[in-house]
Amino acid sequence: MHIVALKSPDSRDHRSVLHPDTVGKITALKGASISFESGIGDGINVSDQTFNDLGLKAISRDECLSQGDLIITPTSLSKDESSKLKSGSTVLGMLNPFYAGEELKALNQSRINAVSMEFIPRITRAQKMDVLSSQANLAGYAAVLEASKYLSSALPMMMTAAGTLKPAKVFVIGVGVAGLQAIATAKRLGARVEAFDTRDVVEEQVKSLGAKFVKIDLGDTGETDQGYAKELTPEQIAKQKDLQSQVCERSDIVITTAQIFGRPAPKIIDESTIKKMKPGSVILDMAVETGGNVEGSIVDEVVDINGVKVVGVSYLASRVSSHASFALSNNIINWLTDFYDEETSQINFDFEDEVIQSSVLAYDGKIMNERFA
Amino acid sequence: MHIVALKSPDSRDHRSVLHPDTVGKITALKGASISFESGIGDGINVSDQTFNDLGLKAISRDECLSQGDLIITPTSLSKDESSKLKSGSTVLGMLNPFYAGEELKALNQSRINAVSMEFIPRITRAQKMDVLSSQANLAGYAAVLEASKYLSSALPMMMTAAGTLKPAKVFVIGVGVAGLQAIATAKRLGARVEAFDTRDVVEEQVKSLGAKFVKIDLGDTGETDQGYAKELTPEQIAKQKDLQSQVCERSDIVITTAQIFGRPAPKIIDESTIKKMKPGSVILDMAVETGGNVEGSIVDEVVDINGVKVVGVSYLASRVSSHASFALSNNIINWLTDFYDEETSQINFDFEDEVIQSSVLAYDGKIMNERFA
Amino acid sequence: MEMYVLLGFVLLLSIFLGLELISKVPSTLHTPLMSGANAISGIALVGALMLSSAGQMQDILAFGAILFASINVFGGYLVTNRMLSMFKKK
Amino acid sequence: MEMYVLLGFVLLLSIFLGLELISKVPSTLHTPLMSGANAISGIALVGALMLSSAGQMQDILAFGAILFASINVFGGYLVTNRMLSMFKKK
Amino acid sequence: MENLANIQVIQNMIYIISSVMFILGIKMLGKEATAVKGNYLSALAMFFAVAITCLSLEIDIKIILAGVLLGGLIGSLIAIKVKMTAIPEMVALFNGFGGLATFLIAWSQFNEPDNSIFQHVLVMLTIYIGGITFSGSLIAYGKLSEKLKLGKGSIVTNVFISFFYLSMPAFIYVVIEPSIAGFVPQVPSYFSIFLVLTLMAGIGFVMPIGGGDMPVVISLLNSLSGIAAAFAGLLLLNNVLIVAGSLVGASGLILTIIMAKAMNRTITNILFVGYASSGQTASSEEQGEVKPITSDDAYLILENASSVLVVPGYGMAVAQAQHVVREMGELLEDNGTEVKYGIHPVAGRMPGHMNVLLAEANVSYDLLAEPEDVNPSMDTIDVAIVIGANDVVNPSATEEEGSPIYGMPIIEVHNAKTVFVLKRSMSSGFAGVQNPLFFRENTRMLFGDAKESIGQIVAEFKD
Amino acid sequence: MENLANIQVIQNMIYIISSVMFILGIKMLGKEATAVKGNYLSALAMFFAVAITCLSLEIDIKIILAGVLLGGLIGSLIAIKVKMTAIPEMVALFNGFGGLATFLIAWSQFNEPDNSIFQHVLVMLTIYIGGITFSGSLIAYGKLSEKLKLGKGSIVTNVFISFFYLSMPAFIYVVIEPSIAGFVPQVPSYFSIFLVLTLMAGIGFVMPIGGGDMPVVISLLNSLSGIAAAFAGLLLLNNVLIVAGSLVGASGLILTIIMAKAMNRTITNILFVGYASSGQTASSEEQGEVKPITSDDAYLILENASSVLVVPGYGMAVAQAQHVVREMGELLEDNGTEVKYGIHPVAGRMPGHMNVLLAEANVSYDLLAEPEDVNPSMDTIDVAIVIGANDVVNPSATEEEGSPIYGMPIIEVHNAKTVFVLKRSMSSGFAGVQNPLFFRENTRMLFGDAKESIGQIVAEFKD
Ligand SMILES: NC(=O)c1ccc[n+]([C@@H]2O[C@H](COP(=O)([O-])OP(=O)(O)OC[C@H]3O[C@@H](n4cnc5c(N)ncnc54)[C@H](OP(=O)(O)O)[C@@H]3O)[C@@H](O)[C@H]2O)c1
Ligand SMILES: NC(=O)c1ccc[n+]([C@@H]2O[C@H](COP(=O)([O-])OP(=O)(O)OC[C@H]3O[C@@H](n4cnc5c(N)ncnc54)[C@H](OP(=O)(O)O)[C@@H]3O)[C@@H](O)[C@H]2O)c1
Ligand SMILES: NC(=O)c1ccc[n+]([C@@H]2O[C@H](COP(=O)([O-])OP(=O)(O)OC[C@H]3O[C@@H](n4cnc5c(N)ncnc54)[C@H](O)[C@@H]3O)[C@@H](O)[C@H]2O)c1
Ligand SMILES: NC(=O)c1ccc[n+]([C@@H]2O[C@H](COP(=O)([O-])OP(=O)(O)OC[C@H]3O[C@@H](n4cnc5c(N)ncnc54)[C@H](O)[C@@H]3O)[C@@H](O)[C@H]2O)c1
Repeated sequence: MHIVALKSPDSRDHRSVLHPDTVGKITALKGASISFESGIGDGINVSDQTFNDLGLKAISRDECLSQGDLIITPTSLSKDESSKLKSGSTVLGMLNPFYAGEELKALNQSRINAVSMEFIPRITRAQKMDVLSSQANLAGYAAVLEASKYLSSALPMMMTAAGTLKPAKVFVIGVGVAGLQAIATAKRLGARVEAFDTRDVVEEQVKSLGAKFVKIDLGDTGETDQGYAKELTPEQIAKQKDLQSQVCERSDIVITTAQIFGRPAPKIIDESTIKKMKPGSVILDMAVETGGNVEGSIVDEVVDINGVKVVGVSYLASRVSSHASFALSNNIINWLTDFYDEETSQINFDFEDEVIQSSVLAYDGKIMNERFA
Repeated sequence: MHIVALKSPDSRDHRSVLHPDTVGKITALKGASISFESGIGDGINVSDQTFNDLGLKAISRDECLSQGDLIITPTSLSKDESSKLKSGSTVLGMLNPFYAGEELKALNQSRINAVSMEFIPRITRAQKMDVLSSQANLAGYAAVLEASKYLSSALPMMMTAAGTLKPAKVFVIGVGVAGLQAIATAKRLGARVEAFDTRDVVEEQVKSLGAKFVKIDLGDTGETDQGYAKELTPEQIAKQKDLQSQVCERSDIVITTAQIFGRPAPKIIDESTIKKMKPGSVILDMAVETGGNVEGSIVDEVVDINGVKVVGVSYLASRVSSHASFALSNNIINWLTDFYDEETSQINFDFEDEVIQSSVLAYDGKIMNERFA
Repeated sequence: MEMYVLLGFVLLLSIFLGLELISKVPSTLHTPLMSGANAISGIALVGALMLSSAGQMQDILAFGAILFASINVFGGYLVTNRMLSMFKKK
Repeated sequence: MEMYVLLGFVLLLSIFLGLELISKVPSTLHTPLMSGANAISGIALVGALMLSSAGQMQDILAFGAILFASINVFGGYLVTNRMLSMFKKK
Repeated sequence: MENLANIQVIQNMIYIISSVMFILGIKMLGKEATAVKGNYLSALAMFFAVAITCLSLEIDIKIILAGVLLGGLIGSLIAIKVKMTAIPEMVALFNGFGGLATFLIAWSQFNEPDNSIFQHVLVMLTIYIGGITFSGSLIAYGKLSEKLKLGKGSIVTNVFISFFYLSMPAFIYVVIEPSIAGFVPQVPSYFSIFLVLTLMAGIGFVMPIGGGDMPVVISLLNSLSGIAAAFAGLLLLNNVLIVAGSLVGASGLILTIIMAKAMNRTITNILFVGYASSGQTASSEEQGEVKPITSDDAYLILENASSVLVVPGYGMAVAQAQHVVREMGELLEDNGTEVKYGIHPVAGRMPGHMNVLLAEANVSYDLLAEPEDVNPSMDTIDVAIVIGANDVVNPSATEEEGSPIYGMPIIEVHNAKTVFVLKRSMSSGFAGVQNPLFFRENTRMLFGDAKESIGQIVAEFKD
Repeated sequence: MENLANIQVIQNMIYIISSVMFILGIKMLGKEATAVKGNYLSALAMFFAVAITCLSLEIDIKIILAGVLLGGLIGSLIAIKVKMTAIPEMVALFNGFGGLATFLIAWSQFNEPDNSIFQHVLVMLTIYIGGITFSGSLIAYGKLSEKLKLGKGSIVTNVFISFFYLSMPAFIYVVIEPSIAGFVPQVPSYFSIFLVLTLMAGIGFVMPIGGGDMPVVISLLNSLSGIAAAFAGLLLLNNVLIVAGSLVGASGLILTIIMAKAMNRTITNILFVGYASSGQTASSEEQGEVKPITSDDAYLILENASSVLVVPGYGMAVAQAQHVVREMGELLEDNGTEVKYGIHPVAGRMPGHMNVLLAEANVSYDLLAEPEDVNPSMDTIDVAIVIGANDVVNPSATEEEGSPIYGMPIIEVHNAKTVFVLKRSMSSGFAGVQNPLFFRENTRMLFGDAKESIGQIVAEFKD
């Protein structure tokens, strides 16, 4: 089987699906040869030469598309590119089907199998393949550093001869994987951290990081059996907004991470809240790519609303591209090694398996997930 | 006495010598009226209006110059501006006389008293006025955040389902005020931190922050009685460079802070060392404004040398301009309140006092510090 | 004499025991413990009861000894108890 | 009888004392302490020496008692000492 | 006769049982959870011992009944009526009565015919100890209830002190004289003098001691009354008296030592300094003396403090003691103590040095206070713990114009009631100047690495 | 006569002095710093007691000299020659000889004319206890030196066990019979039978107990030999025997309890389980039983561990126990134990959760290990401490195909010699599945909040 790894065509995404520290696990697979798109390591300071030395071959993107039996990609492929693929080959990567539904259909029509790493089920066994977690984690870290860049004061408290510098107050809304890491990072830097989430179980987790949980009683909320948040009713959102705005008012940095899998992110902070905030304070909207939690947030822009900086950054995890690539490639390789059959040199599409069931969206000309049919 | 506060003419410096939280202490001085250059708070998100509300008056820069009895300024004044000042008035601020010697002479020729906050003696009593410390401290913090911006991985260690992310190794060279805060900040973020300084006493201080001190035996080094480092002999520098380069090689971030008061910064890292470092690693040269510790570092540029990013940033403390301004204004006000005589509404130039002796460079037409005579 | 030796021995052993018993007492219990020990030292009452009665003088001494020892015993135990009950309320 | 009562009393007090003495001992000392206590239990030697000699049977018994008690005493103390000296070296 | 012997055996058995109950009772009194039961147990033991004694009485039952009933009534009334605040003096009073009882018992024994020399010595010892306990306790009572105002230095006090000193050779004389003479004199002329002298001596013993030290003295007197009872037991050949008495004597002694330690004094210091300075003009020894303290003692004081201010400095950083410091803070708070951290702006070696460390150790920001916040109310602080700080708590910064650090605002821990300074030696800090704080009356130096010292205190707390 | 009485008084005085020395000696033996001196002191006490006894001997001096010299020689030789590894069995042997000595003393006393019933009872008691000590110790010696291989279950063992059970009614009979009969029979027919039975009983007592439990048994036998000596003292009206014997008896008992605890057993468990399963087929009770442990006991085990693996999980985060965990780690290291932290990739609730906390608590990165690093050498780990982790140490992830967590690599703590699991209840973790680890043979559950549990262990360490 010939495995090819593609580079992200988006120049803002510096991540690579290959990392020198992890490729050893693929090259060790019996019967597999590997090539990669030249320049794949540019964003993580790894030259083609380095990968060559590890036994991989640099080829052009087009060569990749036409030669690969398994195509590993950090993004979805355009319809145009789909047509260049070998029929019966498999595309594995972050296919983002909610936003690239047409592209998925195109793949399927060309009888190409599509595996979306976003659809790894959240079961214990599959955690090692969970790209959403691994990237959200690093995004949470990057979010705090990014936000503090725009804040005109330091996060920790310092009692000095030149007066006492007050610690920054950081408010994290939405405590999933990214939110937790954001809390941890802000705490580390010495900020006072508060956090809120609609799921009650999260309270204990917030406290387990030494931060404060803001209690807002929204009545019945809850999570799906996969651990994702349910969508809130409009009244609940209104109530939440109201009480949250009080916390925002006293905060220097607000980081919003609220996302609902497969849907646009909920709008949590509206302009009236922003207007109440102190000039100079910073809102970082981690959900900006899926519609944004904050009114007025724009991808890759810093919007100034009444002196408050609303920051929207795409590909946050890519700010720590090296670690992100390491994790990403590990996730992908973990999927691959679990389902690669060394005897046949083929991927073993065993639809009894829960991971295959969830992550394989298109197989042998059939869309396997009814949401994209 | 009419006190006027000037804005920095350098657009890269966002700091202000006034801060809303501190002006109360000047307005409380009997017999003093205060004006400020319009727009002084732009860099710290404070409007003229805010200062107006606190009882201060916004005027133009020229008005400031011609009306002030005491001119508080974050930088030296050009010769041109000196001529606009009232004779017998006092200029108080960061006059940077080593680099603005001519400007100092011009002030003196106009019989203007010049107080340089850089020359506050390092005695216990005067710590509250020590701008070098207060700014270096914040610069040390900012340096770590700045450097981590250019590093493509996260600082802390994370053992995750997607593999173990290794902690970054940070090496701080020169452990003065800035170096210590840099160590503390990097430690906080979870990096492995090593540090080196020519002064031996520093070893204990490094350990007191939980970091590792790199022992390099240079023979006789030492510090002046003011706590500044002595200049090293060429052989010592060579030896240091050699051993340091080994530590640099294994480091992801190197932060250099070595400065010698009143002289160009020592060159500590040369290109051969940089070439040994891993591509993707980052060197932040905190001494870049006084000549730089790193060969090839350029102010406000990121120079790529063999994949290593050499970062030179001016006005690092200004990255946290709000806190920096708070500290700076406190320092200045502490000087002022110590020497302001409420009966005469004048500054009491008591040359018996050690602080006045050191910090007043020009008085009544005489240069008081022989280095600038 | 043999008797005295043995009794002296009992005395010695009791002292050792006393020393061992009170080696780690929380400071809040110092006063109650002192008071409780004080009540026990009213054991002199037993001694007083054993006195022999030979003449008025001896009777008076015995009466005095019994009287004062009784005060010690009753007062001591009751005060200790009051003190301890205070603790419980806290 | 009086005598037995007093001696019984001494026994009781000693037991209390023994209990109090060994309440907090670091575990490294368990074995030496056991061995040291074992040597002390060789005090039976004193008892053996007090036996009366009336006939061969009694003499044999006394000899046996003295012999074995002596082994216990000498062996016990020496072994304990060896054990403790090991600690010091560490 | 057979019958009597049997009764004696039974009595002795019961005595043994009640002795054991006393032992257990005292043990239980030493633990908070069992203290109340311990007191009951010991009362029960007392009841058994007294009851069984009544099986073989020689004295008129009327006298006994009168004595017990009257004494019981008085004792109970006092115990029930007394205000809780007056308890210490009540304990002193009761204790005095116990001493008086043994005093009287011994007197009565003195009157018995055919005393052996050994018995004579015992009688005299019992009288001496019992008498001192009695009159000493009365004085302690008087001092505590503030009925007696005489302190050291007054003429009356000095007279009584002389009696105390006189009583010692007198005691030796009454003990030795008959031994030399080889016979025991019956009511000799000097006996009544000795009785009086003993009582005077007790007064002289306690009189010069200050009111603050009274609890320790009472504990000592309590121990003495136990010893007197034990001697009376030897005299009367009664084992429960011996056991109960010597238990009280020994545990009282230990308690005295513990209490003296908790007040940062030694017993001899309390007793002896009382005497020493009574003749002189007192209070002239203030400067130049360093008073070290052990972590045990520091713990005892902290345990009783209701407000504590922790002042960390560079030494805390060097020792990396931040984690134990936080732990100690938490334990103090659990103990009901109010804890604050006084952070000096230049403590440590970099701006915010203490903040970095305390944040690492998870000390809440809300507990941190600046000098301006803590200085005004410093005199309400029971204990200020200075952890490896030096310059920032140096009073010469505010007091000595010539000092190189003059003019720097400091954390004025010297105004707190007690100051602990934790450092390794007497060496100076960054500024290189000597610190007069270390020599203050209210300062105790806890020498050693700060992490270890606090670690020890923490360990004590956890016991 | 007068002279003899005087000697007796002096003897008694010396006995008292040596008793006190024994007391102090034992106390000193209990502290590392004074242990050696304590042993000398107790030896000196022994010398005094023996020497003063020699002032009034009845037995032929030759017999005495022969006995003491021979015994001393044998004892010293054994003590000096023995390999240090063989010390436990030597202690057992010496102890057995001590028991034999009292056994013989009592036998000799039995032969004396005019025993009272009370004395008879004492004699029988001493024989019984001394005899069991003797033969029991011999068996213990045999087992420890591996000269004796018979274990529980064998026929021989069962025979001896029957003797043990038989000996009890026999003992009651020999004690009660003369009391009922009202007179003490001289060398009755059954006496020799009783002697033999006693020795058999001792064998039956120790035989079924496993070699691992031997140290506890020896300590118990040691305590018994002390008690036997004390009874002998009562018999001979000798107070130093009584004091020394009962000191050994009592302290031995306490020591036995402590040692049993350290092995995580109760004494009855050691003795009784030995018996109970000796009849059955043994080893069938393995699943479904949870064995809780207290922090005291956990401490004792940790103190003796030479390698410890700490496995933190979400519960450590919830309890915010990271600081105490690090402290415990440091204390263990100070104690010479090798400490590592096994960090599972998904421990906690976010990637790197444990790293954040342990870094905060200043645990060095070098101590952290991944499952791949620790699993291969897990069987060399003495104690694995699982702190609020659950799913990540659940063996069904590797063993039970059906389990929802099947397939996840875990930290295989169940392969360590002992596992402590610190959690508050038996409830399951994030994945909601039951954890068979909790029921393993080598697992002990330390219930309670992790911070508190570890805090207690830390406090024990600091004592
Ligand atoms: N904060 C800043 O920005 C800054 C910067 C530069 C200088 N300074 C100066 O540094 C000083 C700070 O004052 P400070 O009170 O924090 O410190 P300090 O005056 O330097 O005193 C520290 C004390 O800690 C003790 N110590 C050191 N290691 C210890 C250990 N392991 N355990 C216990 N004690 C230990 C030392 O006494 P032993 O040796 O007897 O143990 C020493 O006296 C001021 O003079 C300030 O001006 C401050
Ligand atoms: N790391 C990640 O990124 C991530 C993200 C999401 C989910 N997960 C999942 O989380 C789980 C992590 O495993 P884990 O072993 O760390 O945790 P776990 O399986 O959730 O078990 C935690 C245990 O800690 C105990 N506990 C809670 N509070 C405690 C306290 N105060 N003191 C003592 N014990 C306490 C609980 O038992 P008691 O209630 O009886 O005390 C519980 O059984 C895995 O199933 C993983 O898949 C991980
Ligand atoms: N099975 C596994 O082992 C596994 C793996 C990864 C994550 N998880 C769990 O899944 C959960 C979701 O993680 P995620 O990072 O993917 O979440 P996410 O990115 O889907 O959402 C981020 C957070 O935002 C919250 N949120 C949604 N709407 C909100 C609103 N209106 N206001 C405030 N908060 C709102 C959600 O509750 C969630 O906590 C977490 O509890 C995580 O621990 C489990
Ligand atoms: N009196 C006071 O209270 C007071 C106030 C502020 C600072 N200080 C002390 O003064 C000292 C200097 O502080 P600073 O921040 O102003 O220093 P700085 O900015 O002058 O220099 C920074 C550091 O670089 C080091 N350095 C110089 N040449 C070097 C070389 N070739 N290689 C490696 N390191 C080199 C110096 O030793 C110094 O530690 C510190 O110890 C500080 O604590 C004292």
